Amino acid sequence: MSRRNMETPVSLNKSITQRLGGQNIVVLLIVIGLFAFFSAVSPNFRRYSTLLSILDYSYYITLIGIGVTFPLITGGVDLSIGTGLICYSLVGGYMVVYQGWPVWLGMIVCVLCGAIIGLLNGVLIGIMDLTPFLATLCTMMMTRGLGSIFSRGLGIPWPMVGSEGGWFRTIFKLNIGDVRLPLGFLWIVLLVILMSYILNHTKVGRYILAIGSNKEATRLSGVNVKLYTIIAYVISGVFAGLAAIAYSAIFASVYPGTGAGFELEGIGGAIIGGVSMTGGAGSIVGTLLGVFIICILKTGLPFIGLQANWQQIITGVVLITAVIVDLNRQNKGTKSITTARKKQ
Amino acid sequence: MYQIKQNPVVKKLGFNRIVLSMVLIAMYCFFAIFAKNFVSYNRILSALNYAYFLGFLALGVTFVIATGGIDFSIGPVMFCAAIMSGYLLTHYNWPLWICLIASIAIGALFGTFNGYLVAYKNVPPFITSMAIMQISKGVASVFTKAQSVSWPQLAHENGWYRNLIRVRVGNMYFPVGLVILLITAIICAIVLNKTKMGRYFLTLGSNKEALRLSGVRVRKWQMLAYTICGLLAGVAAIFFVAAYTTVQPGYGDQYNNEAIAGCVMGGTSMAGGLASIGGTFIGGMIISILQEGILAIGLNKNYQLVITGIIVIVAVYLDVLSRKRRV
Amino acid sequence: MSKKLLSMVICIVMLTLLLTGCGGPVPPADSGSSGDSDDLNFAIIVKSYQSTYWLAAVKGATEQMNKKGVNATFNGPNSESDIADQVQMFNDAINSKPDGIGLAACDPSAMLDSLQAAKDAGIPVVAFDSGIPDAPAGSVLATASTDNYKAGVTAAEGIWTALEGRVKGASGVVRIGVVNQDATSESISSRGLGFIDEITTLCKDAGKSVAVIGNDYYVGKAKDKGDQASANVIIEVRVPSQTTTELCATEASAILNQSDTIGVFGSNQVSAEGILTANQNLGVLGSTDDKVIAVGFDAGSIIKAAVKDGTMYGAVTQSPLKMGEVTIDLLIAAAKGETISDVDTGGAWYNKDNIEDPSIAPNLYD
Amino acid sequence: MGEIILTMKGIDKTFPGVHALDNVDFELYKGEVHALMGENGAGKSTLMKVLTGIYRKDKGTITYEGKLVEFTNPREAQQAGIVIVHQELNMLGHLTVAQNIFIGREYMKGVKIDDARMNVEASKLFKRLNIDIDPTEKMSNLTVGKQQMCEIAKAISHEAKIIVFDEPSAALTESEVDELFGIIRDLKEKDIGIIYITHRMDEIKIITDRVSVMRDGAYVGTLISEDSTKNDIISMMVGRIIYEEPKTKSTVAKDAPVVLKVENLNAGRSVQDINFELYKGEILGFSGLMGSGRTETARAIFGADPKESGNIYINGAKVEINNPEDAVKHGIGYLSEDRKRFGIVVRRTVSENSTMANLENFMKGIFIDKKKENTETEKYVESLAIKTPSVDQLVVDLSGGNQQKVVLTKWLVKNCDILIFDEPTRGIDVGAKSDIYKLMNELVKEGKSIIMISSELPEVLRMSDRVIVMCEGRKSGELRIEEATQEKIMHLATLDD
Repeated sequence: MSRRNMETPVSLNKSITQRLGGQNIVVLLIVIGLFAFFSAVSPNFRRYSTLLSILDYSYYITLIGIGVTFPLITGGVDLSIGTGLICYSLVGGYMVVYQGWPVWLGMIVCVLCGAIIGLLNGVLIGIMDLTPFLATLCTMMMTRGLGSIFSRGLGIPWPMVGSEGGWFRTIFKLNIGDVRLPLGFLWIVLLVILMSYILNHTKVGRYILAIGSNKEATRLSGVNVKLYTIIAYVISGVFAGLAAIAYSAIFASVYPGTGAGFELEGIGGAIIGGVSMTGGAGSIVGTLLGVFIICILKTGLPFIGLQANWQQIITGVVLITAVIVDLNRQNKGTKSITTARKKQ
Repeated sequence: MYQIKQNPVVKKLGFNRIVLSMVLIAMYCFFAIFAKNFVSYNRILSALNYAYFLGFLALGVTFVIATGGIDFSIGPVMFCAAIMSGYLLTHYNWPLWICLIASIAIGALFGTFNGYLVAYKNVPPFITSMAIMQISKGVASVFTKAQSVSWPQLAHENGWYRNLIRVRVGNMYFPVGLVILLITAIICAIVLNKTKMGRYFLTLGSNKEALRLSGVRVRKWQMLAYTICGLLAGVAAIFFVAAYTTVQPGYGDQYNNEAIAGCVMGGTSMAGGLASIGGTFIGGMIISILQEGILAIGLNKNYQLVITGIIVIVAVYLDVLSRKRRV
Repeated sequence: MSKKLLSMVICIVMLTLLLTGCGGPVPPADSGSSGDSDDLNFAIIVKSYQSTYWLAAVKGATEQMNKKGVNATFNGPNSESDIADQVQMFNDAINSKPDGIGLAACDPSAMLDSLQAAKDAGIPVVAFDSGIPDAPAGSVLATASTDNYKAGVTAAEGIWTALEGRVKGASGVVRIGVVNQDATSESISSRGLGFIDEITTLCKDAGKSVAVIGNDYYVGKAKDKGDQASANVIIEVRVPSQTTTELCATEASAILNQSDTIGVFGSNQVSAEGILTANQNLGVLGSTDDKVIAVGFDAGSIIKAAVKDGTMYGAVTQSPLKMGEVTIDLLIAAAKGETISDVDTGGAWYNKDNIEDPSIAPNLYD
Repeated sequence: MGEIILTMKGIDKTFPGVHALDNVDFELYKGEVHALMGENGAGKSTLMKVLTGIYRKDKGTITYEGKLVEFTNPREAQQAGIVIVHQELNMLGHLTVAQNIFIGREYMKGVKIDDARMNVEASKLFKRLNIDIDPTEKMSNLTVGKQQMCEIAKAISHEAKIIVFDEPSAALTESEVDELFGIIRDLKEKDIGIIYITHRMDEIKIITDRVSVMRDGAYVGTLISEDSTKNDIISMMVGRIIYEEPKTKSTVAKDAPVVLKVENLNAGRSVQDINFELYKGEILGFSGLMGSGRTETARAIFGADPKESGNIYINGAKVEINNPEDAVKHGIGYLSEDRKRFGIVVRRTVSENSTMANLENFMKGIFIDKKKENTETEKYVESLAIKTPSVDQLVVDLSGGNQQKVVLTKWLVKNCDILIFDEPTRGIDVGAKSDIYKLMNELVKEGKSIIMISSELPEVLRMSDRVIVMCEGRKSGELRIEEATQEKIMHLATLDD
């Protein structure tokens, strides 16, 4: 016992900086900086209710961000999460509102639909060898169409708090007297912990990281690459399903034809958070922070009086800047490695 | 099967393109049988309205995909070009021809910016497109104060640009746009297959580093592919307004998907290095006929999206299979 | 070869799944009636099915259709912003040669060419919900719509009943917000302008100075945009960059979060719902003097519930049912060659007191 | 010699269009190092892939430890104790060393991967093999040699009974090769059967017991290593005897002018203060160990990588070379060591590859003159004996040697005066090799000058007129061919060891 303790966890001795990763610290600082900036500029931003709003509007993006981190780490991408989210919410909501299904069943339908589309993506990419970009572009178009087809083009008003089935909205926000608790944040934190654990300490995560690092080598190590590729996309799909629930719970109604663009926020957040575009590296905490940058910009810019159209420009510029800064940093850090690799 | 593929005529035309044309014809026949009043000249004209701008977008993105990149900001860029030049026309009373050039220039500008980031800053094309998409939407919206822009009608002053898609000859319409699209496609095909630029694009898509070490200034050419793509998005903008006159800021995403789908359907490989302009042209037509036919049998646009998705999956999968067999 | 087969099989399975599992064609009242009379066929194109407003219009039309024994097909794009899609649908309708077309145009000017084509083909067109001002002469025979500017004025008058005292009694600057889903659609922007102009007038009558700020388009179009520095009442207009719920909610949050806000107007169903979403965190809406007064537009289960429990002070409804009925009537008349003229289907103020009124309730769709 | 552990009999494997293995027999004893040799494409790797379950065989039997076996995937083979150390490093750069070693068979604690235990086990393993590597280090931070050691450690950790080494020494420095041989001898002691694929003739005698030769997918025969000569093996491999005799005298004219002069060239750690001159009609050999900076020097001269300082003179005039474009303009051609990555464009045709560097000369107005392009390419296809059905063939369909000739064609078409050949014969078969040697000699006769980087000393001695040896980023010596020997070069290459 004692001997083992002596030899083992080197990792335990690592400083917190190392464990969190340099990038995460930088992103965290940016989050704090943005928050401070908006608070300084706009007094209204400083309120608790604003924080609540930011959290509210961040849940669904955070969820798809966490989900899409997995395909990104395998070196792929999942574009179908945005339109998919709306599609699942429409299907689930249609069942609840027009078919009288109980809300919990509708929620399960959301997640299930997500899992099915995720599975479809996984099969197209893992087994049929389609380019991830293309395969998910197709499912993106398909989910956009399917959601509308299913709901007959109708917008779906999920039950409100107070009406029958409205309890599901309290999953994300609980009002005790006058105090509003952002319960959703708790779930997000729990999910982040859970998914971080899965990514770093279980076979699923390890193999997904390995596939992103070197797919062929992973295959030759006897890992069922197809299976774990599929799992990555199923995770992404399931999280899009969870995001569908979050979206339905926060916003009054869900309308078909929307949802395109969410995937960019999720993927953009993940990449700002340090997921490598070529796969193999990334962290869930990083994604969470990256998504937060986007959400703060989205919610914060209206507060300093900017019209909506400026937000789009600024978000675009921030994304490019983040990636260029990251590329430069990587170039400095890994020059020796790339030359080492050239020799192989 | 093999024998058919080796037939010199088939080889010349390209097996995939022949299959694709047959799909197009089969689709037309299908709708002719199942949709009421489908077979008419007006239907074809109506389908062509959609095919014009989609065709230009798809032709443009073919160049980028040939270099192994991707540009899915083309839809919003097209809208941005149409909105800004339209605003110059309607609010600042610029001459029409300058506005048309402005539209193309705006497209080319966004394309160049995109290409600059990809080629000189090494930002993955996927990310730059994402950002450019946001920026182009925002710019258009800021420029017009979030207003939609309506280009003038044919009968009005400055309305002649609408003749670019069709001209009334007696009682019939002559589809000028089709002629222009065809000529553009032929030029694109020549550029891609017969000129230095096209050769470099394709080589770049297959092995960028090898081309660089052959003493070719790859960054310049890589950027140029995006410029051409943006330029054609600017042209597409003209044909969009010629068909539909009105454009709104903040939209256009779905046309990316359809343009890329048309391009990939036509046999251009996402991995770069393989591209077929003819295939892209037919792919764009397939999507347009599908769109028209779906409406004609009483379904809506959503079915078109789903079916397009499925067609692309099948087309790409068959391509994956044939490549596997070869290697 | 077997893999090729497999891919085909997968393809077919997906197609069948799509066509069976996901239900048939779009709208509830898709194909015609059981009626047997004149065999008139109409095509009706709505702006979208996104809000239940359109369902109510379709319902009105369907009932009238059954009563009169005519047939109609209904279609509409995915969202009110898919202009090109709607043009394609309209062209398609012309090519199917119906006896008449009912059209709620997403964008009036995009339709002009096609209207000419309809005229050339001899197909009468009746516009509903939104008029088409520049239509080629003789193409649009009549319009059945709400006067949207007037409806905006109605909303302003409605909100004024609650705000009058507070505006007059205010010592500092007060703010009234407007969330417009869209700056591009004619009907929605008219409402916004009607509201802004009327509030401006009312405030001025009350001896206050007014400034309009926010979205440039509305600021530019407002009758009197005033001066922000000296104004007692600020009207802040916010327009989300796209017509989605979450963006409407974000903009609404930005308005509601300001401490001097006393009233807010959402100019259609989506924006009104956005205001309600934003309020979930803030809890500032209500009907009393210490709360922010919210006024919406159109109906739907969520807005209805909010009006009933007082979260939303009131709303303006149009008469989609009537609009549908009138459209069919006009189409039948037009098809028979009779002369027809425009009909104002009207808009009405409702709040929790008159929400059950027989004159109001039928128009409050879910 | 121990008892037989593995017998493969009558193995047959056909890929579409290729009969990759034709009735191959192979047998391996316990505690034996059995070399497998043959030209590229002879079927060595395919045979090993059949053995380890990566490919399924069409016909034949595999008897392992007395039982008939049939592995359907690499995992099954691993579990049975047959592992392969691949030619291309199979590292997962983003994971740690320990995580790499135990990939696919992690120690678990419930659902949690027990990384701590894996680190401990890896340390133990390294201690046993006498390798000094930190198991928690990220794989991508290690040198190529260390990465290779990890691969080997990984193979050994499978408790393997048979280990297949697929050209393990290709990426190693001399001292690392010694370490490797030490490990192999250790493994031998433990009665592990070792299959050793290599192209290096010298290694046969040093480390192997027997050598089996394959040619064109068929088994040719097996020799006892001690009793066989190099020529025996080569003649079995190619079916004919090729002599590799050292050049004894420089063929450069006494008064040949300097065509290229490099002065104080610096580019990072791998290129420090390099000075040399290249004469007209000379083949200048660059020797040294892997990682000694030869390739980096070449790339810096060519402008492929940025350089920090230094002057380059061509024909006496100072030139600025900041990118490959400049270099090509000044008549320098560079044939990269990594053909697939830097040389050919696999999805384009032979003629397109050939004219890539010189498209300007094949233009008719703005159009490419396809006819001229093809005629010119056909000329070289013939003179270089490139085996291709037509110039419109995609390069991906050619063999390695022919691909290399296509890259050569590219520079010949460009008519470069200075050619830098980086490992021109790496990974290509003996036949193509001698074709390339012949070509190089013809080129210098025509007055071109060649810098040849090579890891194979016999090649350096056979081709060069002068040899520059590099060590750790510096030029450690320069030898005239008359004085150069393998020993002298090795001595200069390992100065600091």
